[in-house]
Amino acid sequence: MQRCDLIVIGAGPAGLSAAVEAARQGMRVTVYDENARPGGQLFKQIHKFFGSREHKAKIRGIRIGEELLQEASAAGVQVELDAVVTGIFADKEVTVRQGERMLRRKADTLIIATGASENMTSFENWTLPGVIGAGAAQTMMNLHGVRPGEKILMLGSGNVGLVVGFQLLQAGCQVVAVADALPGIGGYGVHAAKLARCGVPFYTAHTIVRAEGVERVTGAVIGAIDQNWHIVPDSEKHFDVDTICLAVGLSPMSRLCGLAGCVMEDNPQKAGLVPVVDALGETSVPGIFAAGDVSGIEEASSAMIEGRIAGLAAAHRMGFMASSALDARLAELTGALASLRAGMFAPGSKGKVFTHTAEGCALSASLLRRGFVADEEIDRYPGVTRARGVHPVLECTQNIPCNPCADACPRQCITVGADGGTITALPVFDAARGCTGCGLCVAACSGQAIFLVDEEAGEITLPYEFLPLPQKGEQGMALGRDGQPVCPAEVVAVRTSAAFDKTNLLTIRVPAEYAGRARFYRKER
Amino acid sequence: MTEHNADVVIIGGGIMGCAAAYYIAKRGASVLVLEKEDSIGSGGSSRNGGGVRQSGRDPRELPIAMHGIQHIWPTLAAELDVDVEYCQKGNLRLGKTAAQLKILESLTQKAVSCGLDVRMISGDEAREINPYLSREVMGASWCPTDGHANPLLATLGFYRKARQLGARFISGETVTAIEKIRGRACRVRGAQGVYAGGTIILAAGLGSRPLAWTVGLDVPLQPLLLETLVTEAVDTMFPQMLGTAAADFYGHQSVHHGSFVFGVTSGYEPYARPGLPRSSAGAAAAACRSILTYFPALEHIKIIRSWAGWIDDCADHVPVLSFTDEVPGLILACGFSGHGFGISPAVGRLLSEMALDGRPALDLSALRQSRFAAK
Amino acid sequence: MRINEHPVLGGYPKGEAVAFTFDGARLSGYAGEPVAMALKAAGVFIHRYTRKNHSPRGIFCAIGRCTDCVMIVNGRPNVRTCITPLAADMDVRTQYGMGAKHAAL
Amino acid sequence: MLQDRTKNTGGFSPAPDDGLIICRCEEITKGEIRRAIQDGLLTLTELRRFLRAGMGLCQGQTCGRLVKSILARELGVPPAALEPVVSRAPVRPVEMQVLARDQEIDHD
Repeated sequence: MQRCDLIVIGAGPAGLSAAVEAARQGMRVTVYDENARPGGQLFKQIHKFFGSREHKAKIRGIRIGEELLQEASAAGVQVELDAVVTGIFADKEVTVRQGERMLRRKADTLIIATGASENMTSFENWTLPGVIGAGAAQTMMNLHGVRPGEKILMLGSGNVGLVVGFQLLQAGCQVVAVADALPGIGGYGVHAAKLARCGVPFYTAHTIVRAEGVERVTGAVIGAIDQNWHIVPDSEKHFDVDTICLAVGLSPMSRLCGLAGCVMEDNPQKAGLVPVVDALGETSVPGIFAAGDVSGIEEASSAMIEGRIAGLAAAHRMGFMASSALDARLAELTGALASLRAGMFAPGSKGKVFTHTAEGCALSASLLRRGFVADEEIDRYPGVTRARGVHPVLECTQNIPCNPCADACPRQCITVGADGGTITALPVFDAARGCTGCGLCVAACSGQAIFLVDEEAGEITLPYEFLPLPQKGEQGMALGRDGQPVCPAEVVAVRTSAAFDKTNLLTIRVPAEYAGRARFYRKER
Repeated sequence: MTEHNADVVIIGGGIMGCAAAYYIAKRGASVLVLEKEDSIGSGGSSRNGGGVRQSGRDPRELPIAMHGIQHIWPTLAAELDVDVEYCQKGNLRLGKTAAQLKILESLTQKAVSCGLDVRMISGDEAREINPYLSREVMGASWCPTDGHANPLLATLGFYRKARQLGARFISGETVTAIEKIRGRACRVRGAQGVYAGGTIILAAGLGSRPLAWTVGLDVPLQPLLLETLVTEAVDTMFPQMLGTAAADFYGHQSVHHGSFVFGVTSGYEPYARPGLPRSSAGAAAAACRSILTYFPALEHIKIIRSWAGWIDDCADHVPVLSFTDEVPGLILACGFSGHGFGISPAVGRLLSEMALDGRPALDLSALRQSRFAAK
Repeated sequence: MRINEHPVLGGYPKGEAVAFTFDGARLSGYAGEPVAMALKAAGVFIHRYTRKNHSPRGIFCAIGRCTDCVMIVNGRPNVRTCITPLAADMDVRTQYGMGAKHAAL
Repeated sequence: MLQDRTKNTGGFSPAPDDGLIICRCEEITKGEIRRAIQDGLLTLTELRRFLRAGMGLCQGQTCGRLVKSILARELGVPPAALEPVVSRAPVRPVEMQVLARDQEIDHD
């Protein structure tokens, strides 16, 4: 039987990262993935990543996927696609269905990196065609170029719901609302704000009552819920939609770990049934590791680091790497992982209720409930300042691990966590260093939360990732953070650049008194 | 430790224990069932091919099988108020070589002498009964009164009905010893409690052997791995129970649901690694290769699940259903050797008679524990 | 339903345009894309009717996990169309219960 | 975990959403699941075996979590406290003819 040093199951961010590290240490590595394309969810993630430079921040998921594939190929990793691992048996034997045959393969070490699967929620008529998972929507529009629907209700305001909601807008769909049963929006505020300023309403503490339709979805009804999760009488609200998108969380896809005989635990902190692993990702079965979402749901950035750690650990276990070399790499990687696992959205913060940022700013109640920071709240955040001439307004209001803005500014005008502080700190602008209005920070901000503002001139430069791209000289409407019309606006500049990576910078001119409120642009009046 | 009392304490919440509990409770006696696992029916009861056969059985247990098929199975679903998916459309035991046909003939002769309606048929006759059979099949034994049922539903059906009738079930309780008081087995010690009963029934599958040791008895059981495959549901193809002279697979298509269940043989069953039973990588493939030689039309049907379990294989491959002289008060019900499901309702009834009347309605003398004397 | 130009992705790599049949009707799609995508782009949303309740089902997970989108493809039932690549002249049919229409009725 | 199954969990009382499909593959409703629990089927494994919920083509990948939350609610325990079901191969459906084609012969 064919046997290699390491078999990795899953060619997503964790699996590919693991394979690259192990192969660089000299292991013969084969990666099996059930999909026709490698990269896992990376190729559906067309948004820019959070984190810092070491986490590939401000790079879009698709590009990170391409880079990982190149690294894998350079390292000599064999990636087998359309290769479904159907079981793990004794002696680290895996069965792989590839095309019309079954392969049986063994390895001295296994890394299980099968990722996550979507949770679903049941409601009246949820089996109708037109009710789909958010992942399905992503697959359709980002991989296959097919719109999942025309008018869509998004259920769930975690990062998946928010990110996919925005992608639906980019694909030309209309998102009629985002509803969430929880009283507050679950995902990053900046993701919600992107949707809100496009006019998408949020309904928190609302759940879906039913899908309407006979042969397919023709409508959706949501209703407010009380503390006992009962629908509040007369609170029902109807939407004409053809699609209802479910983004109600992810679960580790850990069945192969169970088959491999790993000790499992049902851990709500990790969002479900996961193998018990040590700091290196090794399960209870010696030589079998788990990395990425399969061992606990987190962002792809964390999955990549977990993958690297597991790959190195496998290499060390089989004598491809000295302990001292492993320790050196681990110090660097665990530090990188720790910086991602900080802030208000960290796995360890699950269930905690925050009222203030680490800096002591009160969190925006409006952002949590309606998806946008109210005009009267925005000035309390350190990144939101007034200055003479053009300068960035950093509408970053929550502690999330992210600092590309600081990294992007050629004049170091922007600081995130100065003096050894963490990357979850809110960004601060130093006017003394002299902003040139280059816009690199605007394009670099993964949350699209930075605007260049010149209060006196009434000019706002905002990130714009939609088609068609407005033309210079065009007249339209400036929209507020809530997506409502603020005042007429004229497009005075449209900048695109390779450095902006598909984030176009749109500069609009509005009457000066609206410069603090206008945050988006729409052509129609 | 709290002490719990019942007229009958049953060790083992598999189909034998559940069926016995049902028949005991039905007669108004109090009964307590102790199950080691979290779920009822976690051993062979949920890991078998669902055969309800008389043909192919050892003459010593054949009367039990015939009794069950004549008197219990036809009305079991109504009695338990659960569709146990019983289907009495015959059993085909297939042969592809002259040598295999010889094996079938000898089995058939033995069964006929016990009064069973079973006969040898030609390959073409077999294909008339089941048109999906390949040309490779040269002949078969045919028992029209055999059939199959769903062991998961039957086990839980007995459990559910017994519980409704007042039988008490405790799961997650590992029995560590059977204890004698004044010469009679009437107490069971568990990890978390002590349970006293007028009669103790030991129906714990492979676990029966070490428990029998605690009262100085031995039953020669050894673990034998059983692997099984389940397919997706498809439209109804054929209703017969299937077996082969080569013993390379057995199985059936479940009625109403449409999935196939196949028992699998790899040839290395006695050498399976100890511990939790695990499916092997190769057995399912080998089974599919075999099955497709008999039924090529199944080639596109998908396997969706497999499982493995331990058979409590008895030294002479028939069960022990027995009082013992040495340990009054104890009834042994183990060693069903991989073909207990079909006889389980009848065994349950016989156990209730042994416990409550002191003797079963059928002669079980051939299944006594004392038969294991050195030759 | 097709996205011609995407603000981030630009265009989409596509296979050759091919014809296939859906319940006997001639439709077109791109070779290699999932059958379910070609159907979606053509406005087909019901893939099957269930066995017990005869209720319609379509795409749900789109990654081969939920098995809701199964249809009869080239005569074989229970084929997950969301992960089955489209090929020229494929015969795709609505599934009723576990098979073709007559079986369920 | 020790469980005395004699304890009455209250008996089945109908609820307005009993008609909801929970297992999409086998079309098992919430009411059927709740009734089975009141009938004494107290583990995820027993519910699978008794109702075939989660035993269809997708093998419980969609409804597993939903069934779990229903059982947890009926028993009044947190979902994570329930014993998970055992994983079974193959984790994706495989045609018999494909499975049959696995010959792996070493020439060493």
